[in-house]
Amino acid sequence: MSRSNLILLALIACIAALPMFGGAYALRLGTIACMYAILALSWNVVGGLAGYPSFATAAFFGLGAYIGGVLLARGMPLAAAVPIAGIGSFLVAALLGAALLRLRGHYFAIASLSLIEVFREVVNNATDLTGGGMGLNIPLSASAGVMADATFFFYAMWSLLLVTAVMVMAVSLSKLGFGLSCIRQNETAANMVGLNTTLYKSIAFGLSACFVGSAGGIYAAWVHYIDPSDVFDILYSVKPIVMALIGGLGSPLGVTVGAFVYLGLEEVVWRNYIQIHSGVLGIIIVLLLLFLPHGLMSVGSWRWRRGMKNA
Amino acid sequence: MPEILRLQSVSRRFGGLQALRDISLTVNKGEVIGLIGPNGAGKTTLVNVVTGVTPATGGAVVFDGEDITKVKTYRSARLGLSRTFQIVQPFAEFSALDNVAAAALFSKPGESLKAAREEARRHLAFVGLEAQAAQEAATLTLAMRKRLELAKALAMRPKLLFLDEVNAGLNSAEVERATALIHQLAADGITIVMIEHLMKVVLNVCSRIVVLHNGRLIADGQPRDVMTNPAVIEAYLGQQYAQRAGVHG
Amino acid sequence: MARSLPLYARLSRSLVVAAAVALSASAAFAQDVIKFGAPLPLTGPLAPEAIKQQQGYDLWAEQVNKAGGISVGGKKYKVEIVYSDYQSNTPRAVQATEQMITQDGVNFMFSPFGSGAAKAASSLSERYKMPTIASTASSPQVYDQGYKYLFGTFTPNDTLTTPLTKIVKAKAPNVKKVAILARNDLFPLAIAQEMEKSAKANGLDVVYFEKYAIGTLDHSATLSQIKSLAPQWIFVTGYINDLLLVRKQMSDQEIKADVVSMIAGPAYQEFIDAAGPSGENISSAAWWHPAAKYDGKDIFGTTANYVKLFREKYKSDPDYAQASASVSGALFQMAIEKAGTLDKEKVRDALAATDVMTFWGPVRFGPTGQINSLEPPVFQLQGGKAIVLSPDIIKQGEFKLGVN
Amino acid sequence: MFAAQILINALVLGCLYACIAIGFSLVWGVLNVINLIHGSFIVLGAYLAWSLYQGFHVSPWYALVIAAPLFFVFGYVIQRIVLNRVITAPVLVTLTMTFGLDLILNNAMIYYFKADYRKLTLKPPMGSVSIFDVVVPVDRLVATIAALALTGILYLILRRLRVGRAIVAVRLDRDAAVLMGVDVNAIYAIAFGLGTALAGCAGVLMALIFPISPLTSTAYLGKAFVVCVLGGLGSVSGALAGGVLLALIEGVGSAMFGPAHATTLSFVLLIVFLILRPQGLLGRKGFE
Amino acid sequence: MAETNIVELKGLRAGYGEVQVLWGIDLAVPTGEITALIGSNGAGKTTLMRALSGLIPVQSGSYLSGGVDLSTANAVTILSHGIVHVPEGRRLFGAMSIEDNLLMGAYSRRVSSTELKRDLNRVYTTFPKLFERRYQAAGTLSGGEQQMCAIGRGLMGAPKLLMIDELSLGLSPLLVEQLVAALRTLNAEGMSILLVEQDVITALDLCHSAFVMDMGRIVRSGSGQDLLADPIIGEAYLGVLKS
Repeated sequence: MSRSNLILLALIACIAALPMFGGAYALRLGTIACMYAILALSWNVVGGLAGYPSFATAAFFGLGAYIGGVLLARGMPLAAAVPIAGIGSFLVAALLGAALLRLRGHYFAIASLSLIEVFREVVNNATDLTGGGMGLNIPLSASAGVMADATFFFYAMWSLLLVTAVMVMAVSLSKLGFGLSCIRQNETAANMVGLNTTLYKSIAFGLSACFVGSAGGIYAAWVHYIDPSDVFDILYSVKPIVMALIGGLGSPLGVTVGAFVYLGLEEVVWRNYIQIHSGVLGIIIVLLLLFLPHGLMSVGSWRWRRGMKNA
Repeated sequence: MPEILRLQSVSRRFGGLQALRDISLTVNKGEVIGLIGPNGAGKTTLVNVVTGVTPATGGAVVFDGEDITKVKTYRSARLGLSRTFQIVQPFAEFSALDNVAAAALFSKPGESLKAAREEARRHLAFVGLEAQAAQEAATLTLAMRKRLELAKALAMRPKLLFLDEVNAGLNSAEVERATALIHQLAADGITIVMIEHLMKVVLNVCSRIVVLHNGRLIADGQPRDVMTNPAVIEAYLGQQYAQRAGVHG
Repeated sequence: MARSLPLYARLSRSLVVAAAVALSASAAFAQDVIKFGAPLPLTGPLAPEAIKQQQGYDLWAEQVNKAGGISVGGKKYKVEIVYSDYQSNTPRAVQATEQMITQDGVNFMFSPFGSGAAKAASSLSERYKMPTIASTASSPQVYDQGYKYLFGTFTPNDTLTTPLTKIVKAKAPNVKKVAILARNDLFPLAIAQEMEKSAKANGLDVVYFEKYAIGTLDHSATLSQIKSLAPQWIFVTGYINDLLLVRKQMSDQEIKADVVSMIAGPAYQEFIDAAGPSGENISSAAWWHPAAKYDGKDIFGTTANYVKLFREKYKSDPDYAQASASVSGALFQMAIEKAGTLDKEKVRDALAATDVMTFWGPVRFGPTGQINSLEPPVFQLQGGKAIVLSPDIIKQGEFKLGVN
Repeated sequence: MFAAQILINALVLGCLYACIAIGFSLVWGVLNVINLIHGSFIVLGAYLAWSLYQGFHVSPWYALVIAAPLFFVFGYVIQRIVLNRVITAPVLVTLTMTFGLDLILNNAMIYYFKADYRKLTLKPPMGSVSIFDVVVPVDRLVATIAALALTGILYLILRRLRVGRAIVAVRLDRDAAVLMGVDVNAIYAIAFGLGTALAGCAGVLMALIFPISPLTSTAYLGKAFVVCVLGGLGSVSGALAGGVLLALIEGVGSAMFGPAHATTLSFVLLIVFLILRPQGLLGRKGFE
Repeated sequence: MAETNIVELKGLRAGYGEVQVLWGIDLAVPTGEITALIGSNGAGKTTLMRALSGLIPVQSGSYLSGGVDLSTANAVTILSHGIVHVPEGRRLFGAMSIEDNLLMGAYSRRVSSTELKRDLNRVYTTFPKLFERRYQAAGTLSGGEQQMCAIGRGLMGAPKLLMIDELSLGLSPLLVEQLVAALRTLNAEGMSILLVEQDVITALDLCHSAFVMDMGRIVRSGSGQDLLADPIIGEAYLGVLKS
């Protein structure tokens, strides 16, 4: 276990103490932060480890939210609906991945971006199942009060973050991670040494979607109401990438820190610049890319920098 | 000798360019074959077609009794078909050890990363890179990267090994060292097909020479016979040289 | 530009005012201010709606503060509205709501825009026991969750489509076939479904019912198809841009019908301006219309007075969205004054007991909190103006047939 | 007759789609940058036309002439100052960069123009012409002709002018172009400027047809994406083919399956095209 | 004033990123002559040409042309000194017509259209085949025609020194002869030529003087005829016939 992985686990452990200090609003922010950290860490498996510029995060977030939401709305308990959302997302992603991951660079980016659109419209038109454009109402779990509810969903999301982080670390230490790293560095050579790149990429895509989808499932239960344009929002794809870029591509610690730093910045900007916050966000992105292209962690974990070249 | 590889009328076309025309060729177990020809003759394309990097547009490739014409690269690699690249293709961020370990790991299903690293050490030692095991591949010298490429290919326990210009860009001492390695591999019973520009290496190592020119196979036989074949001399060194060789010869 | 510049200037000024108030509020006068939270979709696809909401709230706050404030037990409190942008994104709306309740310490809340976001945020109001008025949520599902703290100023959607169908049925006996085209989005789709129901209930033949995707740029194929079906009534729902586009392409393709209805476009002055002559005879329905003649007991008094004040401030006529925002504020004001305290429980009870005439119309909340006392007007664009056709007490003209 | 009407609709709309996509395609083809600001540039062009018409009664035809140089300079400067610094970075970085720039431009437009919908309504309106029972709106027809003229001008620039040849050369073989003495950075900036100018002009034309709001930028961008992938990158004829194909898919698709499915269909087709024929209908073969 | 050498290199080093390929090249290309550069694959000939045309930076050493230091110059400046590179593999703009390719060759010269016409005609006179197909896409030409087009494109840059990488690669002997004849004519008209060629006899017969490269260094130089008899050529290149 490397030092940065230990730091990450320690960081996640510290976050668990949040309910002791913050009120409901702090817990909401904490839940959102955990959620985005899950998205960013999951994206990192495909984008950071395997070097494929995926914009499909929002597609699988929405898919998971809808699988979870539909099941919850039909009375399934959260503990069953979320794993099913995760597994469903995994299967859909792995199958699609086998076809999409043959594309490289720009073409892959666009195809993965288009997935959002396709999924949204499919959900939109499956009115009988999903409510279509009318959105989907998810019944409140027996409300035990503001704080109890907030704490429950915070810990639900936090646990998923922990599992995701452990998954990402396990992957990066495993044969799978080793293979993905080979693919990022040189896919031709990876094929040449007998690595089934299609299989590995599909698994990576599926794994990444699995945790994103699970997060979507928890999210659906948390907000009680989802509609297609909310959950299939391209920002769910872009923000994790920006977070990973802020933190430094590849390292799980960097990506997680990037997520927290980004959300902190966003909260500040959002509070202080109502009218122009998205512009300010744009300026931050542009400045970041111009002046800190390797992210905050670039000093600490220089090895990961090279990942950018093949990304 | 039993055959290990058979090409039947293999062709490859890139748009308007016919890179390989109707190549038929048999490689027997234990042979060391030199594949030569001027730049652009189609040698590397041939290797790419056999290894599945670029699919053939016509004909068939049979390896060890199995039709591998449409088999994916990673499958043929696991079948025992391995190669080095003319332009070395290391995993640049990996250490030399992990480069070789990757080859050992993925060529055999069920191999563990730990076991693969162990095995990789042996192959690194064989090519004389044990001292560089922990060094990042991108920082190795060209000669070292060429040897790394060889160690990678060996880690896959190949039945048939393609060497694509392993000596290009090396100095004479390095070439001698590489030649010695190839000799040793041949002695270990690995079938080798090598693309090589240095004729002294070809003549030193190979039992048979195959010549490509403009995508066609123009000669195939014993080194002596091939080297005095006027068609080869003309293709390889130019018409005038062929004439002069005729005058002198 | 001529229109937008002063508007922008006003908006930024009101923001400055709000900011200044916020600053001062945190200092000495904290007790003398009642804070209302209003999460708005200032950016993103719903941004045009946010501006209307903000105009409505601002107008009310300005009037109250001009009159000295809300009097609670003999003491005058100034009104301050805390805005926040939730980027047309429902989870953000919920987050903003919670932020306002817990961080900004608002006394009362306005719901975020539309039924979806209002519903999502309503559970927070319930948990925090925060009296909340939804000024733009019509869907009954928002209210029948058994919540005590949520109130709404829009009647259910069928109260728009039913009177419209009745008028068409009475005045246009030739209408047999109806084509319905709806934006695949919460409110437009819900309206379209109500329309389908009421058409069928009235014996009309619904020959076409389709949804179009959000962000559709071109309707020509759809309209060609509708044209080939030759319906006498074409009913389209969507937001202004959709409806403008559909109207433009209808005239491009020379599609004519006895009746063309659009919801919610014609209720908005922008639609009337942009559609120009092509808007003629398009019918619509909304929860309120400036032509209404109510004699309110609220701070605005008569409908005419409200329209006058609005014109003075914004140089344009108010529509139902702006008026609903204003009346929501006025309802809070009356409830607080009646309760004589800022206690949330008491104000909630006062709201629930509301039975008052306003410039918006008679206001009584049903057991679910949704208003049930309103009869929404049906109107038609005639000569570049919206003419009210029903209810009879505010009727301005007769229904005209034929849209070319 | 219904089929003929659908066909004519698609043909006209297809040319407009091509006009939306052509600048995007040029930038993608030459700079290898997926320019997410493109949609906002189009909207900005539409606002320019609207402002000139409402404020100064300048007809959109003159607005085209004003928009072209203005937007060219705008694009040129953005490329030189910002984009060029990351031009060699991987797709992730360039894409995120243009996303950030788009946030800025779009937010600026919302701030300045507000998010409500404007409409440029010509007085008097141009009406429609009908041949047999097939109706074609005149403004669309005129915009289509203008769009074709714009693409024609681009074609001529690329074919006939020295700088145009250099743009094509950089697209085909960057290194060889350097050997010819082409200043690649300057060509990048010029190509980006041209792409921006085309977006601005497209915006002026779209103002005649579609309601104007910063919020429509994503719709334009989406169309540009699909048209490029369907038709092939960086080619004028490809953009035309892609535009018409997309319009046909949407038209026929919405007639057959309902309008809600038309967009889905086009994006599914986009993915299928990407996988099976990433070079597009006319990609790589032609450059013009 | 006529310089004796159009290009003079002293201790020139260059490479790609961290990989050094050229290890101190000393070389002079005399004005008005044909100079050949020979050596095995990977000896660094192409890298040298790329350094000379400014495609890759010179790391150290001097690079003079007509007394001007070009070691830090970019491709555009070097072109303006009349040093034109016809790259290996021709690198034509395949989708552009022959004429457009030729016009690209003149890109860096800001000259009148009449002058361009005249230069075009000169190329067409040298290679009449190109004239016949001038509106055809260059990518559809045969190998020989492509090489003509590439040389023609180089000529459009009004070179003082024309550098050709792998003239005869993939061409039939007849075509090579035609090209060699064309080069002789151009040289007779005063153009200096630097030729990288793997057909050793062709190269050595054509050139006035030649340099042999190996491992990124110049290992021998001399007149073409001298080198033909030099055993080092056999070592480096022709080993085959000696065994």
